[in-house]
Parts: sequence; C-alpha cells; structure tokens
Amino acid sequence: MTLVKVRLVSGRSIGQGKGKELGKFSQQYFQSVAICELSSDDMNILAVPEGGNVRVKTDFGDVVVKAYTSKQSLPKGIAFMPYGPWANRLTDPETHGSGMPSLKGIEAEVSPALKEEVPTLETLVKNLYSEK
Amino acid sequence: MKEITFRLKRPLKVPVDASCISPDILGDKTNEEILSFELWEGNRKIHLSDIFTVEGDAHTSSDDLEIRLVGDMKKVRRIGRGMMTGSIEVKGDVGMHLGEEMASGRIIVNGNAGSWVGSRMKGGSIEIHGNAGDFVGSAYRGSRNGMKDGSIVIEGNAGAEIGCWMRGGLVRVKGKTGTFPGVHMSNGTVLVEGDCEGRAGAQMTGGKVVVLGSLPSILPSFVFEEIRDKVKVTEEKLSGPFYTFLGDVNENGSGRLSVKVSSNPQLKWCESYVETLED
Amino acid sequence: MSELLVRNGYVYDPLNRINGEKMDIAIRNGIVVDDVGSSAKLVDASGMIVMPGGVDIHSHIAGSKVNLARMIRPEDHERDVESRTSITRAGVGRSIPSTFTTGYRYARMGYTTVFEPATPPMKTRHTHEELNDTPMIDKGCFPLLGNNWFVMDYLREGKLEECAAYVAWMLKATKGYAIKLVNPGGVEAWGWGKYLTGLDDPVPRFDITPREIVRGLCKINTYLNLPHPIHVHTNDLARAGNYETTIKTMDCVRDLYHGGKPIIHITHVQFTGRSGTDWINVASGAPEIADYVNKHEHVDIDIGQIIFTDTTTMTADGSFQFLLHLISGNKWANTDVEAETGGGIVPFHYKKSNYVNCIQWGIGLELALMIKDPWRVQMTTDHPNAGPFTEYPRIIAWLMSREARGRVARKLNKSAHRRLDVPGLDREYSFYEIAIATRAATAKTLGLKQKGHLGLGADGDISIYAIDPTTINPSRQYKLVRRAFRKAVYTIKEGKILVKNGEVVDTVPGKTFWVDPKVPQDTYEKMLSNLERKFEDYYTMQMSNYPIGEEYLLASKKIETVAGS
Amino acid sequence: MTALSEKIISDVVCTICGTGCDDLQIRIKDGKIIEAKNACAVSISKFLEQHAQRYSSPMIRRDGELKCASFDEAVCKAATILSESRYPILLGWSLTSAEATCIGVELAELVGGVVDNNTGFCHGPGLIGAQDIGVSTCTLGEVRHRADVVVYWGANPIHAHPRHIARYTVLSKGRFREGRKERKMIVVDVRKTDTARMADLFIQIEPNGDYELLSALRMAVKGEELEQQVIAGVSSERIEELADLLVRCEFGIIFYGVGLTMSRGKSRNLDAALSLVRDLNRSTKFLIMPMRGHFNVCGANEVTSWITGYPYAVDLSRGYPFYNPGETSAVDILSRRECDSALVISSDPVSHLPYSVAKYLSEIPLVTIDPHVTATTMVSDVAFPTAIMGIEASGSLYRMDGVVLECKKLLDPPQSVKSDVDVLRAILDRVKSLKGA
Repeated sequence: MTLVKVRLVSGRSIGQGKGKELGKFSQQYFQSVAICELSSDDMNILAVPEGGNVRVKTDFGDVVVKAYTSKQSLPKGIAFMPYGPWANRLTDPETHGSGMPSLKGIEAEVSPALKEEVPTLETLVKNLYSEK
Repeated sequence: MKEITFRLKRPLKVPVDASCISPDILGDKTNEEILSFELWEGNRKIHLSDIFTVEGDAHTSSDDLEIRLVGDMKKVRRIGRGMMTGSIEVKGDVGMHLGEEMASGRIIVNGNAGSWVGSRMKGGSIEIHGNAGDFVGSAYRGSRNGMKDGSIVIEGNAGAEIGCWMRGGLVRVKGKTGTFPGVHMSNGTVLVEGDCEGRAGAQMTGGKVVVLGSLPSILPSFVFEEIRDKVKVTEEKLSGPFYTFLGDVNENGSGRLSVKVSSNPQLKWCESYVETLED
Repeated sequence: MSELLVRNGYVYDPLNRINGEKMDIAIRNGIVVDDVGSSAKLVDASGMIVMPGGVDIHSHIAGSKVNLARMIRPEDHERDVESRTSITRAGVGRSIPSTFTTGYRYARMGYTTVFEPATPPMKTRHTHEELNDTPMIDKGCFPLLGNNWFVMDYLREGKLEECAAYVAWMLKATKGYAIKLVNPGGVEAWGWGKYLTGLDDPVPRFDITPREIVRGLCKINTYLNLPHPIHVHTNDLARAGNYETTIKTMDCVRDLYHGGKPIIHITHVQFTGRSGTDWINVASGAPEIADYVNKHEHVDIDIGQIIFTDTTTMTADGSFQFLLHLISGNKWANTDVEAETGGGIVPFHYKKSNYVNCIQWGIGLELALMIKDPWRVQMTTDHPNAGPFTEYPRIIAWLMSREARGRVARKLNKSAHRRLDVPGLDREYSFYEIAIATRAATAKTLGLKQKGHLGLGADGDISIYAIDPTTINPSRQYKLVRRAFRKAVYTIKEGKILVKNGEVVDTVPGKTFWVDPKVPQDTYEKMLSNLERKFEDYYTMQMSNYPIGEEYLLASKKIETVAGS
Repeated sequence: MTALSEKIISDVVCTICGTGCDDLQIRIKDGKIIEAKNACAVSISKFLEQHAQRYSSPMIRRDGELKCASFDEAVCKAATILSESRYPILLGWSLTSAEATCIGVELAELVGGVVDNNTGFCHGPGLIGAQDIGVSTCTLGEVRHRADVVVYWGANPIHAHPRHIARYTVLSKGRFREGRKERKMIVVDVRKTDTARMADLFIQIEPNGDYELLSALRMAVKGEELEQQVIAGVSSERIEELADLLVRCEFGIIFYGVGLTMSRGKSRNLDAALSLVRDLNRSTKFLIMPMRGHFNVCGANEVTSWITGYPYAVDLSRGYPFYNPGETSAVDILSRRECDSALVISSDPVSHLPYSVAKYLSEIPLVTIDPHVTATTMVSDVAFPTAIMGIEASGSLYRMDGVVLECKKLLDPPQSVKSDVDVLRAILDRVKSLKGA
C-alpha cells in the first residue's frame, strides 16, 4: 500500500477560525478543519486527487480526512492539519511535566483512503465518546 | 531497627498529599497516633487510617524507624518530605514529589515513581527500581534551588529535565532519559547510562552531564574540548572514550558534557576539531 | 444607625494635638462624633494605644506591574500561603501578596488607607480591577505622567494651561488621585534603551528636559489645586551620587513655593540618597538631603526603608530595573507602555553582608532621624521595593529604639557600619511621632481631610494596639512594640470592627478616592480637540474606550477641585 | 436617512483573538447585526453569524440524553456535582470576561478545586519561561512607534491574528516610523506561510528545532563562532545574518506563536527565546510578546494571578493556592484521570485536546457553560447556554499586551439566556448554601 511518513504539525488557519465562529457543527468548519495539507511531492506519491480522502495515523490514533496540496509551501515530509477534533485524534497527551501536550511535529503515516468516509463531528462525538 | 508497614486499603483516584509519611514525623508514635494523622485526599481531610492499615510497631526513635509502604500509591504525593533520618521502602508505584527537600536517610522504591523525585533534595539517598517521571532532583518553577546534595539512582528510565537547576549531588539514570538532563544546573552530576533524547546540559553553568548511550546532537552552545579516555563520576571512573564539551557558552557556563564516543557516531564531526587542535 | 464607642484608650491624634490622652472616641454611622447613645457597641481600649487607622502613601499593591511580578514569582508565594476561612479568601503573601491577602494584612496591622503610587494610565482599568478586589482598605492610585507624550509636547510648546486641562482629563479618565513622576523623561529614553543623566539631559526626540517636566507638572499641580503635591521618583535612581539629583529636583521648584503645604513630595528617598561616585565608594547622602529638607518647607518625603530580606523590586523606572538585573543576575521583567511610561521588575535579596545594601539601610533611617519636622518625613518601604509592608513594625521599632537599630547595625558589613551615621544617632521617635509618620502626616500630605485623625467628622478608622504607653519603655522594650504593631488588637473601619486580636473578623470592600479637577471650559475644549486629533496617532486604542467610568469602581469617592481658585 | 430600527455602534471591541481591535463599527438592524466595519474575516463571521448553533435552554442529562431543564434545576445539579467532588477542575475562561473569571476563582476556592485556563495548552510555556528568566515586553503601541525589526516566530498572524500586522507592526505608522519601508520583517517557521511571504527574511526551520536555533542565535549574538554548519535545518551563515540584524536594530521585537510554545522543548524554547531577548538588551532595545490566541486568555491569567498569585493551573483543593504545571495543569490532571468532575466554561476541550484527555472528560460528571453547541456541551451532564461576551454581554478583556478594554453589550441575548457572570454567580450562591457558608 502507498504510504508516506510525515511529521504532522497542527495549527490555526483562517478557515478554521472562520468556521469555528460559524459553529463547530457547520459545513464550513467541517470543510476547513477535517483536512490534511501535504507537500505536492507527497500528494503525488499518494496519488490522491485534491480533496481525496486519506487516513492519517500516529501512535495515538488515526482518522480519515481530506487531503490537499498546501498553499503555504510545505516541504516534503511535513503535513499540516488545522486544530480541531480531527487533528486531536492524532496528538500526544504527554506534557513532559509542562502542562502542554505535544501537538507539533508528531510522527505520522498518511495513506490513501478513497473509499472511506471522513467522519463528521457528530459521528466523532457519538462513536468515540462513551455513552453517558 | 523497627519496622512499620502501611498497606493501602483501597484504590485511590484523586491526589493524596501524604507529607506526614516520614520517619521524622512517625517515629516515637503509637500506632493509634499514627493512624489518626491527617492527610489530604483531594479537598477532603482524611486520616491515615482511612486509606491505610498499619502493621508492626513504630514506637521507636525516628533514626531506627523503617517505614514500609505496600500498594499502588501512584496518587500519593510527598512521601518522605523533608525527612532527616530513618528509611522508607515502597513496594508498588509512588506519586510525585517523593523525598521532596529530603535531608538525610534513605528511600527505596520497588516500582515506578512520579515526577519531581527528590526535588530540592539536600542529602540522603533515593533508589527507584523502576522508572521515574520528569524533573528528578529539580527545583520548582521560578526558583533556582534544585537538588543540593545526596544521590538519586533510577534503575529504569526517567523523563525530561532531570537535574533541573541542580546545585550538587548525583542523579544517575541507568535507562533512558528524555530531553534536557541537567538544564540550568550549576553543580553536581547527572549520569545517563542509556540513551538521551537530546539537549543534554542545556543552559548549564557548571557541573557535569555524562551520557553513555546515544545523544542525537550537541547543542550549538557547547564547544568541543577534547576526547577523554575516562570520566570520573563521584568515586567511579567510567571508561570511554568520551567526547567532552564545555558549556553552556550562552550562560558563560563552565559545565562539562561528556558523551561516549562508541554510542554516538553522528558526533564524529567533533573529531575535525581534534585535528585542528593537534595541528 | 450604628454606633460604637472606643473607651479609655490612650489616644494619639497628632492632627488634633492629642498626645496620649486617655479619652473615648465615639463613632456614629462611620464618622467620628461627639457622643453616642448608651446602646452603642463598646470597645474597651483600657491600657492600650488608640490611633487613627494607618495611611500608607506609597505601596505598590495593584496593577499590571504588580501582577506581572506575581506571575513570574511563584517561588515567592509558595512559602507564605493563606487558606480560605469562612470570612476570608485564600491567597498568597510575602513580597507580592494577592489582592485579598493584601487587604487583610494591612488591616491586621491597623492600616485602613493605602495608595498605589504608580499606575500606567493606559492600564489603569486593570489597577482598578485589582483595587476592587483589595478589601478592607480605602485606596487610590497615582497615574504616571512624567513621561507622557502629551504632557511633554504641551510643556515643550509652553502650553501650560492646556497641559493642565489634559492632566485634569487624565485624572478623571483614569480615576486617578495624584500626579506621579518617575524618572521624568528618562523612561521615555528607556523606550529606546537609552539613559538620561541629571536634570538637564534632553529627552531624545522630545526636546525637553526632566527639569522642565518637573517644574511644569508642579505648576499644574498647584494650579489644579490637587490635594496631594506632585509625587516624584527622581532621576538617576540607579546611580551612585544621586543624592545631588534629588536635592536639585527639590530645588528646581523652590521658586514656585509661596507658603503653605509642600509642593513636591519626593518618594523613597533612600533609593536616591546615595553619595559617592561608584558602587565601591557609595555612601549615605542622607545628611545633605536632611539638611536641605530642614531648611526648605516646600518639600516632604517618604523614606523607602530597606528591610534585610528577599523581596521584589518593581518600578516604572525600567532603566533602573535593567541595571539591577545586570548587577544581581536575577530574573528581569520589563513592561513599557506606549506614549506614557515603562516598568521593570527584579527580585532582590537585601543582605547585611552586602556593603551597598547596608548603606541603603542606613540612608533610610538617617533621613527619618535627621529630618527634624516629623510631618515631612513619612514611613514607607516603597513596598515591595525595599521590603514588604508587613515589615513596618520592624521599622517602627528601629525608629523608637536606638538599641533596636544597634542590634542590626552590629551585624552589618563592617565598612558600611564605619561609614554610616545611623549608629551614632540618639533620636528615638515617640508614639506621637510614630502616629505622625504612619498616619497623620501621610493623610495630611495626601490631602485626605477625613483620614489620619480622630477629630469630629473624621472617618471612623481606628487602630488599637496592645501597648500601655504609661508603663512601656519602647527604647528598651522594642520587641513588644514590634509585636504590638504587627497585630492590632482592633482595627475599626468606619465604625465597623474588622480585626480583633490580629485576626480578620469582618470584611468591607473599601472606597476608591479620585480627583476631578474643573478647568475653564474653553481651555478644556481646546485641549480636547487636540487630544481627539492626536489620540489615534499616539495610542493603539480608541479614545472613546480610554476613560474609565465611575461605575467601574466598586465604591467611588470623588474629590472635586477647581483650577486657579 | 437611517431607519428607526437601525443603529450604528462605533469603537466596538472585537472578541476573537488577543489582538484586541477596538475600532469596529457595528450596524444593527431589527435586532440583528448586519454589518461589521473594520472587522477581519474571522471577526465578520462572529458578528454576523453569532446566532448559528445556539441553544436557549439549560440542559440536564437524563437517561443518557441531554434534555431541557429549568435554570434552577440546572444550577442545583451543577452545584451538587461540584460540591460533592473531591477534586473538581474548573477549566476554560479564555473566551469570557474578567469579571466571570473572578467569580470562577472564588467558586474553585469554595469547592476545593483546580482552576485552570487554556493557557496550559497555548502560552503556558511562555509563563513558565518567564518564571525562570523574566520577560522584556511592552504594549503594542511601542512596537508601532519604535520598532525597526519585527520577528514573527512560529506565528502566522495573517491567519490567526489577521489585523496584527497592519494595526501594530510592520504595516502600521507610528510616531517615529513611517511604515513598511522603515521596518524589517523576519519570519521563522516550519512552513512558508502567508505571513512568511511578506517577510524580508524567512528562516525555514525543521519541526521541533526551535531550541537549537535559539541556542545558536544566542551564540551568534554574543559573537561566538558556531562549530556546526547546519543547525535545525538552517545554515550557520544564515544564523549569523539573522543575529546581525537583531543586534544592529534600534528597537526589535519577537512575536511568538504556539509554533514555538508547542514544539519540542515547550517552556525551554521560551526560556531560550526570553534569554535571547534579555541578552540583546545589552546592546539594543529588544522585546518579546506572545501572540495570544483567545481574546481574553490574557485576562484569565491576570485575574487568576491577582487573586491566587499564579496565572493558571491553580490547585485550591487544600484551601490555599498551589501551582505546579505538569501536576496541577488540566491536560495532566485529565490524562492521569484524577479529577472527579469538571466545569468547562467558554472552551471546547473535547474538540481541542488530545483524544485520550477529551475522552476522560466525557466520562466524568461535566458542567459546561457556553453560548454555542460544541463537542464538549454534547458530552456534558449539565449545559448552560450563555450570552456571547462582547456582543450580548459586557465585560472587560485583556488583549495580548495586557491593555484592558471594556466590551459593550450590543444586542440582547436570546430570550432567557443569561450571561456567564449570572450563571456562575447562581452556581456560587447555590454552592454556598449547600456548604452552609
């Protein structure tokens, strides 16, 4: 199976900021946050179209999101995901005694997942959190 | 030597502050007195008897008292705080701040310990026959009074920033450590026998950091000094050879960082500086 | 109607010339009155000292700089904590106590009024939020104006009346109480990382000198009839030999004095009372300063006494703080405020083994003992700069007992001991003089008519200490004095008992004093249109968002003045 | 002629990020905001779409489902949860008023809990760094008037703080600086972001290499030679070039983002950055400021500090304030599964914290206070809808440089929806009566 190894960086983006204000359950938020930006080299290796689904996997979890070529000149081997529930399926809670979880530069694998669906926030919340 | 054994009665969830568990405080007390000691479980004041059973007899002077603790005490913090005599032996895991500000005596843990083992320690010895968390032998935020004397030996691995603001004594980790061992230290020794994740000796002004395993890179603020055959740690001479560096230059430091040559081929670039020196 | 009668105490009320007379004090609805009814609550003060509630003229207790110090000094707090009780809030203490704890600790010592002496005007909303959370005491704050761009522009252009109108606007906008100058012109220079020396170096890019700023604001202060004179932290605080600058600063407004109350208050003079040319030969300049003050009535001072302890220094004088960091190697914070001022913080430990610290200790006491008129030398530690306010009782003991001073002096660095006058000074303060230095004089120079005394109409703020002045010999029994002033037997605020036997038994929020000066309408409007034109050029906030509404203060106490009258 | 029902409110304070723009002009028609002048793209979304995904009734979980409840019922339930807990955590505070945080700290005192704000997972490392080193900083106007060198490190203001550059830094005009031409802009980042494209000098750094680069930079600033040719992906020549720019400027500032606070090293990255800035003050004027994200996270730090002495992660379980990030910080407490209930206000940790941490939040009794439906409200046991601070409720906020701004109330909240202050006050009062205080 095709697979690229990346270091995953998460952060703010204007789309994430706007989407957040429109509501976490809005279509805009979903479209701007449930994504993974890759370098064009990595996109070519994966051979997924713009907006095609990929699975991102780390030691802490995995999630399916849409892949795009970054407009912010990502070097090969670096992936970017906006902050949000999708990226947080993948982040490391270890704070090294600092109070700050490890959200930047996590080792991750990206593989095509064209037949799988990107979970909505409702699905994430429903499936992943325990029923009370 | 008299022994007293505390057995945990029930699982703990919220943090328990148990700074009263120390030979100095429990020595010369009857078991009844001991069981009525107050400690905090979260926001509630409870008695030792609420979570521990006690066996044996503590009714002796503190010097002769050995406290044994049995159970999963991951949530129990500040065991042996400020202790000046006697000993504590733990069977099971212990929580944070074990032996905080300890001045003398001995603590042995047959299990893992949380972060801040031996923080601000002034003397005595702590042995962890398991792993320890971050900030072994360190200071707390904002202060510069890390461990001053005594020794802490971790048989397993330890986390980040061990020996932070350390002023003396020895921290020895037989396994791996996280980043920043010896950060801001001014004196004393940090010995990492396994691999270190990096940034050893960062911002140190004095003292010694020795890494026997691999260290991914040397901070740019350390200058290469020489290759040494042996490095002395307390009484012991460790055989190398070692790349030795002086730093942290950014802090006008005179600390020494020694890294074993055989575990660190990626540091071979240093050797070009050896030749220039010899020329 | 609530009534209270304090009976049989030895009353020290210097503003009413009452010197240890045994008498009763009656309070009705928070105000001192002639007499109260038989149902009044009784407080037995037999065999004890009764004084007006303490009034602190200069103590950094609230605002952005104090809070930044709190944030970066967890190691200061952890050693001194207060748990929540059914009456009091939790908090931390030592050199930068949390707000609630600040209020409680002042009250425990019998203080009922405290002024925060340095608020960056632009951040004063923050200061008031903290003052609102500082219970037990009445309070106020002094906006920093000595490096303000509008002030410097106006003064350079010679537009004194418009500048006065601007100061009036500023006091009202910030709900401020007095004009504060810190290193006038020098803090603006520090905005570029540069230093000024003396009174006559021009401020970079402003073409004005510190002398002109001090004189200008002094004239404005008089013109606006403000209750307190200009409150000045002089230039050159970091330099040895700065006593000359202090005297020059006092002297630069001498010709503006036409009798009456002093027109300039020089604060924490200990810090600017050093003679010598470098850190090696630094010595006390207190005798020269005392001599000047003794000969000139236009000036009063507070001392800023050093306590040998670990504390936190913080001033708007950012340049000084950086130098202190370089000297001490301790952590350093700097906070400059656009178009207005700066600020710096460095933790510092004053040690008896340190030559310079010992000289500083001597300067403060020499000022207090060599200035003859007790009304013009007030007791402060410039909290927390020279030591925490909780150490005031220690200073009281030093002032009252040569022996108490001697015990410290003997442990001082030897060469400092040799060079100081203080070991040879005989003067010992009386309780009457202590009452002047800690409440009467401070209230008087602050212009607080209802504070610092117990005459009819005064606020019913009273502190009662467990000392029998007829039997004690403070010169010998200074430890008793110290202990008594640490914990008031009673602290009464506006007729309400807040502290009993050193413990807080009740709380009140306390009022905030501010001044609203009226200036001629046409000048005011002229100033306002200039302000509106330039405001957005100078500030990164909108002018309409700058002023603080009166409703913002938990309990507002406005003092109105009229310019020129 | 404006219609009667139409009004314009000027100098409105924006409640998005720490930039604290206070020059918005809001046009309201028929009780709805129809225009937000001077607002950035994110801000426009907030002002124009604030009605999206609101809820209007307090909710209580019954039989596994959130159902509408009366305000009193919800208050009672929330107060019971908190006062019965042995180690509750009260988390959030970065999107509410300083006044609300004041009550929150008292509530934490009263229930013996931990009060923590989002700082722990945004700029906490900067505060820890400052506790070791100190910090040389200023208000934003100082930068506008004086700065000739502006560095953005691990920050992408074009996306996260859209008006920062124009209002305060490179593109702004100050008393002593004309504008872009008189300022050098430097960007350090792992990606060539939209901000980086504007820069005069862009340093592309390897992920997690910040500490090494800062160490090297400090060396270069001191004039020391670098032994290694490439550090964190940057050549030593380039580092020396950067050092030279910093040393020779008249007034420089580093604005750092979570790219620096979150990357490996965390507080030590800031330790190094704060030390660098401190060292630079020996030769020039240099300052540093965090690019605070949420509009009032700074206010949460200020309030918590003046009441407890500590800016965040304050454990009040033993009756007095205790602070030790790593021990008393939210992420650590949750990942060690220590707290036995939580109150979350104006924050969505279930969306924004690592999965295992968020999962634990969903397992314990949880009270949320938030204007909107979020992933966190969905998993809570009691949820209070509240008025949006800065639109439907007034209050003060502290922008990233600590300047306080007073937000106006522009609109009434949806019917029966109360402010954060009112909800917290009600819970506090109920807890007091439960505790018999």
